Amino acid sequence: MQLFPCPFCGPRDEREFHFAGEIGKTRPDTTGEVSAEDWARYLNTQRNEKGRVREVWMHLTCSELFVMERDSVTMEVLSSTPLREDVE
Amino acid sequence: MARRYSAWSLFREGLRGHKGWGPAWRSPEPKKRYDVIVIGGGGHGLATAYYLAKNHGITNVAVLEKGWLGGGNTGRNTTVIRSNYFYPESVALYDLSLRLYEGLSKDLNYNVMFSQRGVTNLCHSEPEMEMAARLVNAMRLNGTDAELLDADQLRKFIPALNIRPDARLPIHGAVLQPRGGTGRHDAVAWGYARAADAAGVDIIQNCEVLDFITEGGRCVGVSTSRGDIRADRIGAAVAGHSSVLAEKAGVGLPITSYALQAFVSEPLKPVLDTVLISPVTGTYVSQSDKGGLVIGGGLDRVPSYGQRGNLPVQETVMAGLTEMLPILSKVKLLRHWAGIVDVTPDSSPILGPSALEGLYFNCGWGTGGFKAIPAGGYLFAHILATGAHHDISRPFGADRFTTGRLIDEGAASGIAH
Amino acid sequence: MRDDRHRWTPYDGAWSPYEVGGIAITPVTPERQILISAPAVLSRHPGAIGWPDIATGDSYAISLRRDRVLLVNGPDMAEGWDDEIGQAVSDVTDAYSVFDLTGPKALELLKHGTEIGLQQPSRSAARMLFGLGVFLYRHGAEDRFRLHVLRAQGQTAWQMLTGQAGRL
Amino acid sequence: MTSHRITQGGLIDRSRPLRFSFDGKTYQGYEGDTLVSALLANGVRIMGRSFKYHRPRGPWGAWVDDPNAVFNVTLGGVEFPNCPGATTMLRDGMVTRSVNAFPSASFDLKGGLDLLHRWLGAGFYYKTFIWPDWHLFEPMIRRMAGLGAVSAEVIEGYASDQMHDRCEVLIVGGGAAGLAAARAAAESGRDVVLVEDHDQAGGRLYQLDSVEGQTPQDWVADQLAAIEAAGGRVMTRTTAFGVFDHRMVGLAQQGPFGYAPRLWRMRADRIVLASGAIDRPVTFANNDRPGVMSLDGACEWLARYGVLAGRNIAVLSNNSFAAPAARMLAEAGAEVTEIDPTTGPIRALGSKRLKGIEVAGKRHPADTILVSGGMTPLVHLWRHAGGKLDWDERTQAFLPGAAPEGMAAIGAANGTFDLDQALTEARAVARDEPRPDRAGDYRVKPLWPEPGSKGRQWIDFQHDVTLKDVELAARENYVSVEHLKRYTTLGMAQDQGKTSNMAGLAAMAAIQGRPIPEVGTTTFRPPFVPQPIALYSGPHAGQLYHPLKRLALEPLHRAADAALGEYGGWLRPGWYGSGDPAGHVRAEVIKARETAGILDASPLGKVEVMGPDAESFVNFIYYNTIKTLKPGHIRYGFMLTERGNVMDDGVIARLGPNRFVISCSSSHTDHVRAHLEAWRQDGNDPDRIFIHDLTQQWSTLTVTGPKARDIVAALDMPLDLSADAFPHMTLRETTLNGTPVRVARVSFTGDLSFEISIRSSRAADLWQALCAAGESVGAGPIGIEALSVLRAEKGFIIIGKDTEGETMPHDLGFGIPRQKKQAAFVGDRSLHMEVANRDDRRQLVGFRVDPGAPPLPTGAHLIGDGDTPRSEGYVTSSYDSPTLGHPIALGLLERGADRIGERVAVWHLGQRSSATVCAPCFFDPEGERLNA
Repeated sequence: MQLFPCPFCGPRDEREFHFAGEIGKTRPDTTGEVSAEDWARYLNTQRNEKGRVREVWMHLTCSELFVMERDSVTMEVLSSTPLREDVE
Repeated sequence: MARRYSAWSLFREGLRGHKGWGPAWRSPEPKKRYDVIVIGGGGHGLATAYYLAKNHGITNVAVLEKGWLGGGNTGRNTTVIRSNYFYPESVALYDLSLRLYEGLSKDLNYNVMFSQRGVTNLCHSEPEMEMAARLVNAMRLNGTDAELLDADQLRKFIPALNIRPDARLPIHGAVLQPRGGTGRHDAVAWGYARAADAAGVDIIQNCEVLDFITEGGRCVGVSTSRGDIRADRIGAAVAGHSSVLAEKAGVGLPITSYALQAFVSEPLKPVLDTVLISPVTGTYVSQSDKGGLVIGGGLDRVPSYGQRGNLPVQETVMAGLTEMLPILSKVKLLRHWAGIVDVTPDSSPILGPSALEGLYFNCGWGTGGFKAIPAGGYLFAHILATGAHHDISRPFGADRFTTGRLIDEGAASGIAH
Repeated sequence: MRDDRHRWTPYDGAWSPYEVGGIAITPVTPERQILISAPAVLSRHPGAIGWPDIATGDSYAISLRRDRVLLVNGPDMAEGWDDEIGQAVSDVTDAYSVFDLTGPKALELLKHGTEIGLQQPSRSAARMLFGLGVFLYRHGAEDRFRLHVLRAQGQTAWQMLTGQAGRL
Repeated sequence: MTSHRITQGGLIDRSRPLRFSFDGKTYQGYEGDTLVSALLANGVRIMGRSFKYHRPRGPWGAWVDDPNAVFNVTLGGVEFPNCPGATTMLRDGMVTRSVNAFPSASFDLKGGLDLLHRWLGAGFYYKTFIWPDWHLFEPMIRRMAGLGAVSAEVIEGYASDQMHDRCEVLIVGGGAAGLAAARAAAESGRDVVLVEDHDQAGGRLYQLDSVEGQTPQDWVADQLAAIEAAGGRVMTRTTAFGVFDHRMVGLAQQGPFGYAPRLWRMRADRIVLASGAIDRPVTFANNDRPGVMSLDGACEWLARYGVLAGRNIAVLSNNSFAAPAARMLAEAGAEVTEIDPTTGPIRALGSKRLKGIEVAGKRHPADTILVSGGMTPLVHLWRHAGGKLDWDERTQAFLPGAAPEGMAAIGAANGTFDLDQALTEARAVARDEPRPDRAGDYRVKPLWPEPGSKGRQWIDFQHDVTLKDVELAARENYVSVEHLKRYTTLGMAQDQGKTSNMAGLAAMAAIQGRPIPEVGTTTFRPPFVPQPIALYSGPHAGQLYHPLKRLALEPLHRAADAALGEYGGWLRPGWYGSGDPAGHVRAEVIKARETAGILDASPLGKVEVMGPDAESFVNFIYYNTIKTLKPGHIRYGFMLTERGNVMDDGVIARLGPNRFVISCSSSHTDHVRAHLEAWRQDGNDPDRIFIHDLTQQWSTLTVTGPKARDIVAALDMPLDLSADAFPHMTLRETTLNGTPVRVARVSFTGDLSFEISIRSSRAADLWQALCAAGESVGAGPIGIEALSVLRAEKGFIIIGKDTEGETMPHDLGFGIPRQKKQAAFVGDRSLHMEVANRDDRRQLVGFRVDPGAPPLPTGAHLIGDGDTPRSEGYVTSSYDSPTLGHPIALGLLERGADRIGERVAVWHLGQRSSATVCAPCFFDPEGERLNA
C-alpha cells in the first residue's frame, strides 16, 4: 500500500488517488484542422517509461489534479506538485 | 536418447533410472545471423518460433530471452484459456487459440494439461443476464460454444456458490463456455521450446537485447549481452516490457504497463470444477490439478514495472472471492505474486509491423496473454514469414488507433480481458 | 425482477446513540452546512479546520480543498455564484449526515478505517474512511471526532462504525 | 514410546491438561502445547503422508519450517483444512485428522503408490497422458492430488478485522536479537513495535541455561517489561507475512483457534528483521523417514514443551551447534550419539519405525535421527523489500547483503548465530551505532547433496522431490533454479521451500559443477507462512461489501410496500406491492399513462457548475451547444469521451448567467464529477469554474402522466403551471410551504412530467403531499421497472443498455452538433475519424413484431440473410408494452436508420424469429403529450 503525497492534503493512502495519465499531453486545437495522426497521437501515445515517470494524478477526496514524479520500478515517490502553476 | 514422450517411453526409462532422457532444449551459442530473431522467450515468442518452423519451414531462427524461458507472464498467470468474446474479430483470434490448444499436447508431444472444465462468468442481476444473452448469442454466431445457465443449473454445477439469501451479489445465472478451461502454463512454454528446438530453432537464454541495429532506416539486427545478432526480420514478444524495447527502436506504442497479481492456495481435495469468473467483483478462480486454488483479479491501481503484490488489490480480489465462495475464507494462501501486463487503450493486442521497417511487435495482450499463446505465435509467425498480415491478425494492427477502429471488448460486453 | 427489500436492513435516518466500551457514536444534526468554493477561499477563512485540528464552538469552517471550505452553522447565505465576492455557494445541510465519535478508543476505531494518526496532519479534513468519502476532524475535545458523510451513505457509515466499535 | 514428555521443564502448563483426538484416537496434551508437541509427547510419530508417494511423514521442525505435520482440525463443529501442526496451538476438544491419508496416517491405503515411484518422478505427467486424451486421466489425478478437503460450511463471523498503524521501528521477531533491539530502540525514545509469532517471545533462548546471567525466562520477562516501560508495544502470536511498497508491513495477529487473524497494515519508518534462522536438512538415503527430525526442532520441543524427541538419538550435524544440543538432550535423559555426516554415504535404517543410521558403512542403532545441516537465515521479508543476498562461505548460507532503504537485519537472520554477538549487534543497530562484523564462533562444514549417490534422498519432504528428480531436471536442461522449482515442484509445499530450497539449489550447483551463488535462489514471495483468505478479504461482507446508496425516502417507500432492489448503485423501489412483480409493473405503467405516476428520482445527478467560465466550460464538456441556453431553460445533451463515444446523457439546466445544473445518470454521477474536475483543472482556469455535486442535498420526485399538472397544482405552490407559462424543457424556482423547490418540466416517459426537487430533509412532506393529491385522481407511486417500460415506449435510451462503448451520438440520431458546432468540445475530433464515418455503424432503431408474436428477447441478435448468419446488431431493450398492447423493442443495427420498414431475422440461442425495423419511438411520436 503506497503513500502518495497530495500537494494540498499531504501523504495519503493510494486508495484515495486515481491515475489520470502521463504528463505532457496537449490537446490539439480542434477548432482548426487536426490530422488523424496527430489526434491519434494525442489519444494513444504512452511513454510508459520504466524508471522515473511524470504523471498526472487526481486526489479523489479533494479533487486536486497534480503532477507526481515517481519511479515505476521501485515505487519511490520523488516529487508532487500541483498541476496549476499559480499555487504552491 | 529418448526424444519422444509416451507412456511407453516413460515406462522404459523408469526401468533404467530415467538416464536416457535428453535435454528438452539445447543451450546453443548465438550465431551471427538468423533469418528471423524473436525477442522474448515467453509463450508467445516460443510459439512464434515453433510455427515459423512448422508452418513456414523457417528454422534458422533464434529466440532471445533475457532471463529464463517462460519467466515472465507465461509463468505468472492464472492459466485460463477461453474465447468468450463479443466481437467477431476477437472470437476469430481467441478461438483459433482455443482450437490450437485443443490439439497442442499431441502437436508438441508434451502434455500441457489443457483441462476443458468450462469457463463460467457469473451474472448477479437481470441487466447482467441480458448482457449475458447478448454475449452468448454473439459467441455462437461467431462460431464458438457458449451456454446461458440459469440460477438452478448454476447451483448444481457449482455447489460451493454463495446462494445465501443475504448474499450481497445474488446469483442470477452465468455464461458458460464449456470448451474453456485451464492449462499448465510452464508446460506450454516448455512444450513449445522443446518442439521448436527439435525443429532447429536456437533458444538462447540469458541474452538481453540492449539495442537495435539499423541500416538505411531498416532494422537489421540486435545487439545483445551476448554480442550482435543479425536477421532479416525481428519480432518482439516481450509483453509488459514492450514499451522499453520500442523506445530503443525509437517507436511508440500505446501501452501502459501494470502489475497484475495472482494467488495460489494450499492444495485441497476437489472443490471447484470450472473456471469461475465474476465480472462484477473482478475475481476469478480455478482449481489446479495439484489442488491449489489459483486466483486472480483486476489490475493494480498504479501503473508500474514492479513485480510485486499490493494489499489494496489483494483485499479487493479476496473480498470478491469470499463473496462468491464463502466456504473458502478459511483456506490459506501459500503465495502471491505479480506479473507486468501491457495494456492498450482497447485492451486488445497489437500484432504487426512497427514504424521501424523490419521490426514487428506482438504485444498488448494485457491480462489475457496466456490463452492467446498458440494464436499469437501462429499469427506472428505468419507475419514474420510473409511480411504481411493474416486475415485474423489484420484487425489487430496498430493502425486501428489512427482509424479509431478499436476492438474494445470491455466496453462491449463488460467482460474483462 | 427480484424483490430484495428484505436483504437490506431498513433504516430511517434516526440513529440512536451507540455506546460500547470506550467509545460512543452519536448522530449530530448541524443546523446548517454551507459549501463555499472560491480562489483563495482559505485566506478568507484562516481558521479553517484540517486534520487533526480541533474545531471549537458551534460555528466553524472546515478546510476541504485548496479552494473549498464547509461552513458549519454559519450564517445563511444566498446560493449560487456570488459575482461580487467571486465565490460559489451551496447549501449542503441535507447532503451530509454527521456523527460524533467520542472516547479513548475513538482514534483506534478510525485506524481500522484508514491509515491515520494524530502525528500525520493534513490541510484537508476530506479523506476516505472504510472506503467512504468523509470529512473528519476533531470537535471540542482531544478525543471527540466528528465526521460528515454523504447522506446516502449515512446508514453504511453507521453500520461500519458501530460494527467496528463492537469488535474493538 | 520413543518421543515422550519429561516430567519437568518447558513453557507448558502441566496443571491444565487438554484432551484431543488424532485420526480417531484420543490423546492428552497441555495448555501451551502445539498439535505436534502434544502428539510427540504421546509417542505419535506418523502424522501425515507425503503428497505424491504417500510415504509416512513425521514432523521435521518445531516451527514454521515443518512441511509434514498438516491436519484438518475440527473445533466447535467447524473444520479447518490443512492446519500446520507445528504452529497450531492445542485446544481442548480438538478433533484432528491427517490429510491425504485414508483411513489414517499410520495405515494409508494409497501407501502402495510408493512402489510405482520409478515411473512417477519429476514431470512424469508432461511425458504421458497425451494419448488418447488428458481428460481421460485428469479426474483421477485430481482426486489423488490435494491435501485436506475443505468442508462445505460457511463460518459465521470468520472475517479479519483490519487495523492501520505506524511506528518508528518495527522489529520482526522476538528472539534474543529482537528483544534486545526492541529494548534498546524503545529506551532511546523510539516508537517501537515488536512482533513475535510464538505465544511467548524468547526464540531459542529457552534452550539455554542462562542469558546474560539470568535464566532465559527472567531475561525475556525483563526485556519485555523494559520495552513496555519505555512505551514500546509487543505483539505476540503475530506474524509479519509480507513487506509491501513504502515500508508497509502486513502483520497477521492470531486470535483464538477458529477466529480469523487480524490484519495490521503497519507502516514503519524502519524495519529491523530479527526473524532468526532454521536448521537445514541433510540429504541422505531415506532421510524422509519419520523420526528423522531437525536437531533444532528437537531442542525446541524439549525447551518449550518438555518433550524429548527420542530415547536413543543419533545427532547428525556438520556444525558447532550440535555439541550443546546433544548435551541438552542427554541431560534430559536421552542416549545421544554424535555422528559426523561428512565422512561417507549415509542411510537411515528402518521404515515406519526408525532402527538406526548407517554412515560410511558403519551402523549406529537409533530410534531417532536429529539432523542439522547448518543454519539458514529466514530472509523472506528482506527479499520482499528488495534486499540483496550474498553467499557467505563461512556460514555456508545466503546472508542479507545490500539493504533495502530503511531496513536492517540482525541476529540469526543476519547470519550472526552466536548469542553474545547477536545481542551486541542488535543493540548497536537499534541505537544507530556501527554494527560489529559477523565473525563468531559458529563453525560449519560444507555439506551438500552429492549427485550420483545411492538411495532415494529427499529434497522436498512434502512434495516428494528427491535428489534423482533434481538430477533428471538437470539432464533435461531445466537448470535455471526457477525451472528446477517448477519442473520438480520443489519448494512449492506448505513450507514454501523453507526446508528444501537450499538443498535443491545446492544439488543443482553440484550437478553442474557451479558454485552455489551462481545458481541463485528462487524468488521469496509473500506470505511468509500461509495465511487464510479471510485475512486478505477484510471485514466487510454482505451489505457492507460494495454498499448501496440509500434514499432519504426509503422508510416511506417501505411503508408503501415497495420492492427494493439495486439500480445503478442505489437501493430503489423496483415496483410497489408484494407478489407478482410483472403484474405490479404493468399496472404502474398503465397508471402512469392514464392518470399519473409518482417516482422517486432522487439519485439523478445534480451537479452544479458555477463561475465566470461556467458557460464556456459546459459548452466544451457537452456535445451539444449549451452556450445558447437561456436561464430557466433546459437542454438534453450528451457528454462524450475524448474518443467520441457517448459517456452519459441527461439534461442540463441554466439557473443563471454563471450557474448550470447538470443532471447526469444516477449511476454515473461520481464518474461525471471526476470527468468535470479533470477538465476544469486541465485546460481551463480552475479559478473561474467551480463544481458542486449537490445530488444528495436534493431529493427529486417526478410526477408523470396526463394528470400530473392536477397533482402538482394541488401542492399550491406560487407557480403558474400552464403550458404557456411553464413549457416543456424549462425550469422554475419556487417554494413549497416556504421551502425552496425547483420544478423542471422534463420527461423521461414521453408524458407531461414535473420533476420537483426539494431539500432531502423535507422530501417526506413532498412525497406525502403528492401521494395524497395523486390518490384523488387514481395516481400513485411507480418504480424503476415501470419507468424502464415507459421510457422505452417513447424510445428514450439508457446509456450502457441501449448504447455500447462504441456508440457515438450520430448513431442515436443526434448528428447536428457533429456537423455544425463550431466551438471545441470533448471528443469532437474523434467524431470525424475513419471509424466514425463508416457506413456500417450500428444505429439506434426500434423493432416491431408480427401481431400475436411474443416480445423479442433482450440480447437477441439481428442476423443477415446470408448462408452463415452474421450478427448485424442486437436487441437492447424489449418489453410487452402495456400502453400499446403489443411488444416493443429497441436495438442497435448496422445502417439501422436506412433500414426502417425492413424485415430482419432475429436470432436467440439458436432460435430464429423475425421483426420489422421501425423508428425508435412507439408512443406519441408527435410529442403532443410531452408538451401538454
